[in-house]
Amino acid sequence: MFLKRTLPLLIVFLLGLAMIIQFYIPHPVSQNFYDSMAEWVRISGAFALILGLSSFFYVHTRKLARKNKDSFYSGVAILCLIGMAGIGIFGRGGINGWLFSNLYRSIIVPLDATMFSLLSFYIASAAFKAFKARNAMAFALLVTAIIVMLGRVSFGSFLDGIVEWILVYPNTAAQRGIILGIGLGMIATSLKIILGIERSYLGGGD
Amino acid sequence: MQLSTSIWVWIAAFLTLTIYSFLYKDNPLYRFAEHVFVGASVGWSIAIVWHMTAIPYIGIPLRDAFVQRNWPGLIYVAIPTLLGCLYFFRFFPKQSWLARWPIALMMGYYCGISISPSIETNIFTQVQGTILTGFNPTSLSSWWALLLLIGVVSTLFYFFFSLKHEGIVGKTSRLGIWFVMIAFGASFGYTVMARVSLLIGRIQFLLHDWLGILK
Amino acid sequence: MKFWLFMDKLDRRWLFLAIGLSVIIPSITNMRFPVTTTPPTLNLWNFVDSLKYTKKPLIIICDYSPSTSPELQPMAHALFRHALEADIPVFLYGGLYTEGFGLARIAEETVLEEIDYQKANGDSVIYGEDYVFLPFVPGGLAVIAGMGEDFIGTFRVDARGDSLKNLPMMDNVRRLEDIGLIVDIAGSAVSRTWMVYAGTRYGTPVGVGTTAVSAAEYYTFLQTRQFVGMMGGMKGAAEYEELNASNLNIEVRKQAGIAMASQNFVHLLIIFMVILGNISFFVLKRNKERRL
Amino acid sequence: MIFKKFIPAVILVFLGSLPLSGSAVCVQDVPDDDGSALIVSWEPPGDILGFFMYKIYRKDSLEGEFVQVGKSSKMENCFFVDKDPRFPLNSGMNVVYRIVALDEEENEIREIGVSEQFSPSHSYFNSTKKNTVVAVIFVFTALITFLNLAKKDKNLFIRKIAGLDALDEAVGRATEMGRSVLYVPGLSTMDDIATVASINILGPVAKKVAEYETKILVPNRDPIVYTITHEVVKEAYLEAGRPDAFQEDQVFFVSQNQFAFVAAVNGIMMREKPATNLYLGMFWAESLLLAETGNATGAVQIAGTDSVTQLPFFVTSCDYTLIGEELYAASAYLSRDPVLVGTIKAQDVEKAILLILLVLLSVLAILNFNFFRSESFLRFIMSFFGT
Repeated sequence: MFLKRTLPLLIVFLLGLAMIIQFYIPHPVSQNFYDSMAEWVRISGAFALILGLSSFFYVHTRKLARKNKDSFYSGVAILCLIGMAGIGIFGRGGINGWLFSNLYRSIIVPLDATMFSLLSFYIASAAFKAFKARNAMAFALLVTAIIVMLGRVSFGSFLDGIVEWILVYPNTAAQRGIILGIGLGMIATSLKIILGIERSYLGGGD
Repeated sequence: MQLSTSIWVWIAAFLTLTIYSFLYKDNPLYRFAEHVFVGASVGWSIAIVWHMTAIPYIGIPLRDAFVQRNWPGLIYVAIPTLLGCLYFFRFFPKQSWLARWPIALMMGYYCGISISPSIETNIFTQVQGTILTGFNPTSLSSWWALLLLIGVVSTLFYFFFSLKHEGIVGKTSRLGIWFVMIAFGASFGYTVMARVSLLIGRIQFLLHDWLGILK
Repeated sequence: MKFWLFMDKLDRRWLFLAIGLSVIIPSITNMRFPVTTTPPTLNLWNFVDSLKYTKKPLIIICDYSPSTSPELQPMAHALFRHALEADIPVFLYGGLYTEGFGLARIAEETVLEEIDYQKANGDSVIYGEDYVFLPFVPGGLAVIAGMGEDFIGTFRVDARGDSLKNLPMMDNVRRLEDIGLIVDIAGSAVSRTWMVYAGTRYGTPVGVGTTAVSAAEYYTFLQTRQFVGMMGGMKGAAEYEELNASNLNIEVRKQAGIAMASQNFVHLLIIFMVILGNISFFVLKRNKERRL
Repeated sequence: MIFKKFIPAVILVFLGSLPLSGSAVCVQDVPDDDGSALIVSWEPPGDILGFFMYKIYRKDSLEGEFVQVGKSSKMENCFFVDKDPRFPLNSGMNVVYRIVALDEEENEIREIGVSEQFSPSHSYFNSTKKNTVVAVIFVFTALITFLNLAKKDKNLFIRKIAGLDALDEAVGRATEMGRSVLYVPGLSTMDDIATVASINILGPVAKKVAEYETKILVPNRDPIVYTITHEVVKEAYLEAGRPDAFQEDQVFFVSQNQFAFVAAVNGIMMREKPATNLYLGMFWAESLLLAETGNATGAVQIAGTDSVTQLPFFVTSCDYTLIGEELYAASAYLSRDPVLVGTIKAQDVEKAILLILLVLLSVLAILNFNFFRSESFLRFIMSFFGT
């Protein structure tokens, strides 16, 4: 019981408290503590990737075994993973090798950029579907969005003053209000975890 | 017009088009690209973690400490390594609770370091920027600063959870939602340009680098 | 009525098609819209142009990553071209992060090819005399501090590996004070770092080129003159190109100008669709009420 | 940062200390640091012409040699902050500085002086963070006080949060349609507290799903988050009395690449057509990619994030959105656990105090500005939040 539940909670409590206090102490010992903890978290975190991998292989090998139309795609995913990792680890030049960097540049980079660019289509469809003046507030949202958008086009410069005003005053005001709330919420959640009030991250059981 | 002769450009162009085909509907080509993307990106992170974390932070220090018989140094690296290995107990249902230790290390660390900076950036800086430092009724900017203060105060009212949103509280928090809506409209509007730029970038790749239509 | 029903139920794929076309067509047809210049861009252009009298060099910093390059790359091109045409010594620099180096190189190649290694006055562009390409040096903030105290010592060599000391352009450059203007082109907050360290600390004027999203935050710094000028987003780049074209009489393909045409089309399309959508929303609503 | 901290310190020390020193070169410790920085200041030589800058030399031990640690490029700049990782300083070292004036060609013209021996010292408390300490202690006490109050008073009120009320209905809908529920716990790692908040919501949601005998899909971007969500969902099925219904591949790791993750989740939405999509946690640009694809499949969508830049997109394309702090209040709202509800009350009290401070200080500042016009009073007000 102690090892299963109390010890983890104790680690969280003590380390959490230590990290809070550390922030105020510029002494080299405290700085070293901070650096070592950062390194420890980094090192132990690296192992979690192996768990992620086991999940990946679990999902995709099961699909492969089912031998239906999903199998082909799962096979592709597994092959790509092994190929990319293999070339990066065992290939000549490692991650700076010719093949690895070309694969990165012509597979991952374009896929990344293209997925990202889908946003320009979705931002249009979201605006079209959602910007309906159902009530006064929705109307306010719609009108501000249109004004700001018009201010962005070549001949919309006459709107620059008002666009800037919207961004600097009402926009900042609302964002500040939200950020203040978030700050309080974040601090409370962190404290709840340090104090062991919120412990769902440990999973249940004893 | 000059088609690209590089195989890499062709691969990139093919993958770009398959992703765009998703806009029409889900199809085998998109599915293929999606699985390539997932597989290759995980493979990429493995190689990166291997070269950037496993070797320099675990492998080399452990080896050096062992060779130099630097036992404290060895223990210093061994503790997080062993803690990390505890994650593997997830595979054994009976001992899976051991994986809670590295999780506890991480939770304690992250929750602890987040508190003080978030008081500074989320609270102090925001409040500091909002308090009026003076008020001159003849100056327009003073009135705008007052508007800013009203906006922040009323938005905060929206986040009172333990008060009924009726009467004065209700009215103030409704005013807050007005500010929030205007802010959301503005953010939405001014993001469009950045997003369209991304699309322009891809189109330029297709038309220039691949097809060679554009100069 | 049918039309409004169609609008209300419009399949989003039609919209996708329209967006795609409004980006592709302007790019292929080299379409251009009239561009009105705004004060931040004009101030920047004038400041750069004034350097031709002092002959103090300009530093163009490409501090961005490929993901924001569609918006920011044209700025680097326009600035570099302006400096070369107006006979202002210019440094191309990839900034404090590794990613910018490659993008700065693209700017160098594109512009030199476009002007065919010739300045407006007929002289040919000479490396080391007209411009110098600076290498990437690690160190972050320390690099700015280094440039502030000892410019040549910080870089030692140029991007080609030649010693900086031997380049004629370096004769009058010892530290940041000797630089006429730094223009940092970035999609992140790096520009502020340059403003604080290079601008406030060493007194070198700093200008900025940034994405449309970040531009909003920088107006305050323009008011306080901490930035001498700004190109905001693709629109800012297009304005700069336009200023180049009208004041220096150079006719080249206006990258941002064309991209701006796409931007205009998409923005107007979205606004138009939103308005149509709302009309159909109200028409249908009234129709429903009438039937009840 | 260095700049912000040092320059005021430099100016203070510089102004306050010059007359005190016997030597022409004066060394001062930078306060509130770990002893890795010193400030050197000197009096400019009044009598010679043609000097343009200074070189700063340092000797780290009595028998050591002077090494150049820096240069000050203006003749007016008669101070230098020595903090350079190439020439590290530690508390306990005994250092001596030597300043030399240079001409335009950087030739050494004349020595300005040599400092007395000095040893940098480190502090045990960063006094510039006093306000933060007070705030942390206050938040801590408020939380604990209200926890204890909450234990006594079981019926603390919480206002309606529409997005959370809709959760039940949304899960019910999935059950009716015989389709699954998709839960995206954000794309960030555990260092974002939003992820932690999301995991706190996942427990009750997964339990409800298990009770309704529906399937929940949880794709993860971060492997550590994956290990935790896996445990949480498994546990929820156990609590609901249906441990056999939990399948290992319901909670899975996708990829650490942001857009690869999105590509896969979009694929899942199109193929499995979940009836309910929940996006709770930290999101970046992908927010709209996910929400619009979900929209196209006709799912009911509830989002919640503290990412201010992404909120507009969720608000426009989801049925319900938890805005900022509502996400953090969710676990208390769903569980109605009096202890957790007590913490919400504590947050409200903190908020009230912030509001009072904001308004009160503004009023005071206005009064001061218009009636008293005292600079020091204004500074006093600003010092409340002085960072």
